[in-house]
Amino acid sequence: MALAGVTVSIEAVHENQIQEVTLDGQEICVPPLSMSECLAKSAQKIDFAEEDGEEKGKTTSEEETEAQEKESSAFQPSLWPWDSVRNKLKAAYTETGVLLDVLNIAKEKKYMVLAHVQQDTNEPKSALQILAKKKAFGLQSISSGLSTAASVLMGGADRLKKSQQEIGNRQQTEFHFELHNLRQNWRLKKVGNSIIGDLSYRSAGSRFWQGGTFEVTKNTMLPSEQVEGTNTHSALEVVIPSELEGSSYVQVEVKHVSESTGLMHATLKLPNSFGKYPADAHWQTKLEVAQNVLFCKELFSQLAREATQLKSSVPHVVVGNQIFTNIFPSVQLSIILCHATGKGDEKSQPRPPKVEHNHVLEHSLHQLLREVHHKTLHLDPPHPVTATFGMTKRRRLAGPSGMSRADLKEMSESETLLEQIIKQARHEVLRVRTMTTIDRLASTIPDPQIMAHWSCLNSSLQSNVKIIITSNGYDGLRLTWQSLDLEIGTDSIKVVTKDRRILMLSFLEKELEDLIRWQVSQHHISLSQNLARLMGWQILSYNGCSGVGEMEDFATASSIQLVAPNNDRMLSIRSGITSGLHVYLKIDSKDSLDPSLTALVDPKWLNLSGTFKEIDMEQIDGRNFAAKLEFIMAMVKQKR
Amino acid sequence: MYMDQLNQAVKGGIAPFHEYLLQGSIVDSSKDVLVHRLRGLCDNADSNPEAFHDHEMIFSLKGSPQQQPMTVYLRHSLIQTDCWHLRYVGSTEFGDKTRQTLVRSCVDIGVSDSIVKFLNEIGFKLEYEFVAKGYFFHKGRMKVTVSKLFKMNIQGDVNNIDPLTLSCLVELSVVVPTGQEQVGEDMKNFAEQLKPLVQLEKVDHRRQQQAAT
Amino acid sequence: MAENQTESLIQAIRCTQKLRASVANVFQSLADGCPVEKDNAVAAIGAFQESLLVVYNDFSDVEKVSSSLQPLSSVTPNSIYLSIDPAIDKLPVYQQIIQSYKWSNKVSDLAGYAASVMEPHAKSKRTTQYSSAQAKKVKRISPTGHAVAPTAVEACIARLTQKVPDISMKITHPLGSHAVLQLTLGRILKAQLALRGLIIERVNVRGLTETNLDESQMELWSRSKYDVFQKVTESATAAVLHFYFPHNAEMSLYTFLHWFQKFRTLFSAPCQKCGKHYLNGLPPTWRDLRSTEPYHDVCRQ
Amino acid sequence: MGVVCVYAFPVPEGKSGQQVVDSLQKQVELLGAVKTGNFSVDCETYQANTQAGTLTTTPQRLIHVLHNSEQPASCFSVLDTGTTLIADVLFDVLIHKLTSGKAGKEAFYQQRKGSKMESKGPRYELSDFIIKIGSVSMASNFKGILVEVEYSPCSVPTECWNLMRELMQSFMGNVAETPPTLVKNKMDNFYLPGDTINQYLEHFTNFRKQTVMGQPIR
Repeated sequence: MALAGVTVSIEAVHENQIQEVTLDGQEICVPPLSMSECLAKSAQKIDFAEEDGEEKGKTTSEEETEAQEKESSAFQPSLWPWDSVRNKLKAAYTETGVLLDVLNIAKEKKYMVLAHVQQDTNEPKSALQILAKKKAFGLQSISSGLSTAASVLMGGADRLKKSQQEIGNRQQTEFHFELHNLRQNWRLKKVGNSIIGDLSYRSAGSRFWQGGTFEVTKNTMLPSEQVEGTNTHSALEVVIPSELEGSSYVQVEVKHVSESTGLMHATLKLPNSFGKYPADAHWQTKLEVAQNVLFCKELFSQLAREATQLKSSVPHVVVGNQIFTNIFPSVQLSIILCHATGKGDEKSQPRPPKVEHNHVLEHSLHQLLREVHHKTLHLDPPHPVTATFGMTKRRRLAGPSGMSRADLKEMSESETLLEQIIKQARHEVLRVRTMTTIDRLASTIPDPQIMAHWSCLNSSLQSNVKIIITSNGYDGLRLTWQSLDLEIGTDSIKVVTKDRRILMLSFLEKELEDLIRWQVSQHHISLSQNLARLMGWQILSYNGCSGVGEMEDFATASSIQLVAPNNDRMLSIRSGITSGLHVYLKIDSKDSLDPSLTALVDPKWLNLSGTFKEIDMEQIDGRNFAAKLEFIMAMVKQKR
Repeated sequence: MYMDQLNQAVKGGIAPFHEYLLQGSIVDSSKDVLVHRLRGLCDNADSNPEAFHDHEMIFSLKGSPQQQPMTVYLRHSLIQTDCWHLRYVGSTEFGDKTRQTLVRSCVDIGVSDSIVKFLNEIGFKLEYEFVAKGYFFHKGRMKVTVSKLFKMNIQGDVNNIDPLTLSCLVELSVVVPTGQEQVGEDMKNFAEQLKPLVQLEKVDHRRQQQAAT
Repeated sequence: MAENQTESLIQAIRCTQKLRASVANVFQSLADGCPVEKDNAVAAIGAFQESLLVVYNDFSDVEKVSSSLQPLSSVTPNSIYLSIDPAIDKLPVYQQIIQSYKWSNKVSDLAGYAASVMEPHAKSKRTTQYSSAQAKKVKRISPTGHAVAPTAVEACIARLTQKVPDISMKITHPLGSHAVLQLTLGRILKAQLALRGLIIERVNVRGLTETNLDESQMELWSRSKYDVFQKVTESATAAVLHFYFPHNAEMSLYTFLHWFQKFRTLFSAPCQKCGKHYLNGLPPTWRDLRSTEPYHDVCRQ
Repeated sequence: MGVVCVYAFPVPEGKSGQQVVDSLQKQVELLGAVKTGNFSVDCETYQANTQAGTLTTTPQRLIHVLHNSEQPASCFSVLDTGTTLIADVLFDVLIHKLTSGKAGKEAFYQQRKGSKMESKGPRYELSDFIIKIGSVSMASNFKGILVEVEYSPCSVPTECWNLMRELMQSFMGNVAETPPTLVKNKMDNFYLPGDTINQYLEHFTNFRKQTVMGQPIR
C-alpha cells in the first residue's frame, strides 16, 4: 500500500443544507437525503414545462432514455432560471402534455411507480417554498396534474370495487352460490339434469343398507313471496326421501319391572314439540336432521339384529321399534327407536308419565356405532408396505413373535354393540344402587360416620369407591378407621378391606348393606380396642363371633372385654349388627365377696366376683360412642 | 374358518391367496398432484397419507440346472423396525387375456428378524436390494402405493441411497383368497379415475425381461 | 408550663361553650318572638340588648383566652408530648415488667411440661371436641391431598423417584388433569396408579409383557389375566387403604411406594412363615405392611 | 411369554409309558390343576437334496420345522446351526415349495424319511402355571415322555426358578433338580418363545439318537 503511494480519497463535504437559523443562532439543518428522496427531489427539479413535444415520445417509449433525460435536464432550471416566466403562454399546452405523459406512466406500471413521490410530499413542499420564486409555476402544474390523475384513478378503483361488491351481494342469495356452499359440506353429484346428494354415513365407514340420497332443487319461490321475518330464505331446496323425514332418536331406559306393570305398552310418546321443525328450515338443518334419522335407524337395526342373534339365558325381545332385555332380575333395559315424521299426523296423545331417559347410555350407543364405523375405515397401515393389509399390527406380528394361544383368542374376540351396551347398563345400575345404598346408610347411621370417596377416573364399565368409617372427633386416630374399597364391575362388586380380605358381592343391594352394617359393628369393637390401649386398659379377650346373646339376623356379633389398669373394673362390650351395641360394666365390691374367701391373701383373687351391669349409653354424656366410652373409662378409673 | 382354509392350503402346498396387480409410473413433478387426488379418492381422506419407508432384499436360490430357481422378496420396514415380511410370488397367470389385471399367486409371511441369516444359511443368495419410500393409500381392500425407489450405494446401508429414476412407481393391488374374480373390475374402475395422471396397466414382466436381455 | 397550657385550654373551651350558650339564647329569644305591645316593646328591646351584651362579653372573653393560647404546630408528632409524661424513675414500671416477664416465662415452662405430659393422650385422642377453640382450628385444616396442582404433583413424583429407586415412574394424563402413574418394577411387573391430586384412587397391577388390546382401552381398567397379579392388585388396594393419610398425601404416596417396591422379589422371595415359594399355584403375594416381608396369602396371620 | 422348562421324564423298567403318564396326570390333578384340552408339538426335518446332482451349491443343512399348539399362529424353523426363525404358519407353504419339484425339476430339499416326531398329551392349568404331559412318538412309535411346565407371569428365569422348582419337584421329584441346560444358559435374560422350541428340538434329537444307538443301522 505504502509503496503504491498515498491514496487520496475524495468525498463530498459532509455538510447539510441549512434550512433555518433560529433567533438564538442555532442552525436547523435539512436532514441528508436518502437515495430515493434524492431521486424524487431531482425528479421534481425537472421542469416538465421545458420539455417540448419531440421529447414526449421518448419519455413514454423507454425508461433508460428517460432517466438520462432526467439527469441532463436536472440542471436546466439553474441554467434557465427565468425562462418559466417567459413561457407562460406555452405552459398551458405543455401541461396537458405532461398530464398525458404522467397518465401513461401511471397506467403502465412498468415505467414507474408513483408511490415514493407521494410519500415525500411534505419534504418537497418545504423545498417548494424555497424554490417558489424560481419555479413555482412548473411545480404547481406538476402537482396539480398528479392529483387530478390520482383522483381519476381512485374514482375508477372505487367504481370497480363497488360493482364487485354488488355482484357478490346478489350472488349470495343465488342458487349457485348456495350450491357451492352445499358442496363444501355434503357429497353431491350430477345425474342427468338433477343433482343428487348423499347424506349416508357410507363414506365414514357405515355398511347400512339404507341409502341416504337426497335431491337438490332450485327454490322457485321468490324472496318477496316469503313470509316476512324469515331472513333464512335460500335459493336452494333439498328433497329428502320420505323415510328419512322427521327426526328421531334412540331412547334408552333402565327400569324396574315391578314398578311399571304395563311394560309392553310403554310405547314412547313424543313430546309434541319434538320432531317438528319449520318446513322452511335451512337445508343444512334439514340434512343434519335427516342424517341423524338415518344414523338412529342404522343403530337400531344393528342392535335388533344382534338381539335376535345373541343367545342368552333370558332371550332379548324385539318388538317393533323396541328392544327389551333383562339386565338383572326385575331390571329391564329397553332401547326404543323414536321416529317422528313431523307430518302433522300426530294425534293428541296423552303425555306419558315421565320415564327416565338415560342420556349417558344413549350417548355411548352413538359412540359405539361411530367406533364401528371408524374401525371399518381406519385399518392399520401395513409396514412394510407389501405386508398383508387389513390386520392390526399386533396380528401381523403374532406369528413372528410367537403369540400365545390365549393372546390370540383374546384378540379375536369382539363384542357386539348390544353386549357392550348391556354391560354398560349393568354397571350403571350397579353404580347407582351402590351410591344410593351408601348414601342411605350414611344418613341413617349417625354414629359412626360413613364417608364415601368416589374416584374421579372411571371407565364405562368400572368405577371405584372407597368407604371410610370413622367416629367424629376421633378421626385423627387412623387406626380406628374401618375402610374398604369397592370395585364396581358389570355384575358384581369386589370388596377389598383394609386387612386385605376379598369379598365378592352380587348385584343385590342387600349384600352391600349387610357388609357395611357389619363393618360398622366391627368398627365399634376395633375402636374400643384402640381406645382401651390408649387409656391404659388391658384387653382381656376379643371374640369376633361371639356365640352368646341374641341371635343376629345375619353374621355374628363380636365382643371385647377390657379391664382397667388396676384390675378392679371390667368392661364388656358387645356389638351386634342388628342387636346393636351394649356395654356392661363390672365393679367388684369387697362386701359382696363370698365370706369364705376372705382368707385369700392376694387381692387379685378379689376381682373374681361381681356381676356385669349394663350401662345405659343413652344417659352417658358424649357425642358418639367413642366419646361415651372414653368418658366411661375415665370415670370408672377415676373413682378409685 | 380361516384357519381351516389355511390348513388345507398348507397341506396342499398351494398358495391360498392371489394378488391382483396394476402398475404405472409418474414423474416426480406430478407426484404431488397424484397424491392429492388419491387422498380424495381413498378412505381416510381426513388424515394425512401414511408414509412408508422400506428396505427390500431379493434373495434367490439357484441350484443345479435340474433345479428350478426360487426367488423370495424380503421387506423390512424402517419405520416399524420389528416388522419383517417375506413374500413369495408365483408365476403370473397370463392364459386369460380377458382379465383386467395381472393375477398371480402369492404367499405373504411375517417373519422374525433372523430371516436374513436363515435364508443365507439354507443357500439363498442376495440378488439385489433397494429402498422404497412413499405413500400408502387404501380404498376398501385395495392398496395403492406411490413409491420412489432408491438404489443403495453400499450393500446393506439403508442411509446411503440415491434415487433410481426421476419418477415414482404407482401400484394398485389387492390380495384376496383364491376365487374372487370381481376384484379386477373394481380395480379397473379405480384406475380409470386416475387416468390422465397415471396409466395403470397390467405389466407383462416376462416380456420386459426378454426385451431387456 | 404545660399545666398552664392545659388550664388555659380548658378555660378557652369553657368560654367558647359560654359564648355558644349566649348566642343560642339570643337566637332562641328571636325565634320565639314576643307579643308586641306598646309598653312591652321597650322592655323587650332592653332584654334583647342585654342578651346581646352578654354575647359581646362572652366573645371578648373567648378572644382574650384564645390570645393567651399558643398555636400548636400541626407538624409536631404526638411523641413530643411524651415529655409531658411523668418521670419514669418515679414509677414502678420496671418492677412490674420484670414481674410479668417472669410470670410469662413460668407459664411457658409449665405449659411445656403440661404439653409433654399430655402429649401421649393428646395424640391418642379426638381432635378435641372439648376445647372448642382448638377443635375449630383443627377442623379448618381440611385434607388437601386431592387438590394439588399438576405441577406440584410432578414435582412430588420427581422427589419420590429419587426416594424409591427401584420403581421407574412415568406420569400420564389420560383424562383431564389428574395424573395416572405408570410404574415399572424391575423386570417383574408394571402398575398403574390413578391419582387424584396426590391421593391414590386405584391401583392396577399387570404383567410386564401384558399389552393393551387396543389403545382406546386404558390399561388402568383392564385386569391382568394372571392370578398372581390380580392377587398383587388386591394386596396393593388394601395397602392403599392402610397407607391413607389424608392430611399428608405425599407421605401416604411415599409409604405406599416404599412398600410396593418390595414386590421386586415377587417371584423370588420365599414366604417368611412357611419358608416356601410355592403355595396353591402362587408365590407369596402379600408383603407385610410394617416389616414388608413376604407372606403367602394364607400365611400372613 | 412365561418361562418354560421341558424335562424328559424317565420311564422305569417294567412300566409302560402310558402307566407313567397316567400316574403323572393323577399327581398333577391332585395338585389342583385343571385339564384344559390337549397340546401337541411336532417336528419335521428336511435335508438338502443330494440326489439332484453333484453340482449343487446348496449347503448341507438340516431344517427342522416345528409347530407348537401353544403358539398356533407361528411356525418355527430351526437350522442345525442354531438359527431359529419364527414365522407365520404360511411359512409351511414356502417349505413345501422348497421341497417339491415342479415340472420335472428337482427340489432343493427333501423330507427325511420317518423323521417326524411329535409330543402330544393333555394340557393342565394350575393358577398361572401351565403343565403339559406329552408322550413322544416317532413314526407312531412311543419314544418317551416330555413334561413341560410354564410359568406365564414371569419371563426371567432367575426370578421364578425356585418357585417353579418347588412345584415341579412336587410331582416330578428329582428330575427337576436343575434347570434345563438351555434355560440355565440364559437365566438372567428374557425367555422367548423360540427357547421352548429349541428345548423340544433338543429332546427330540436325543430321542432320535437313542433310537439310532439302540437299533443297529439298517
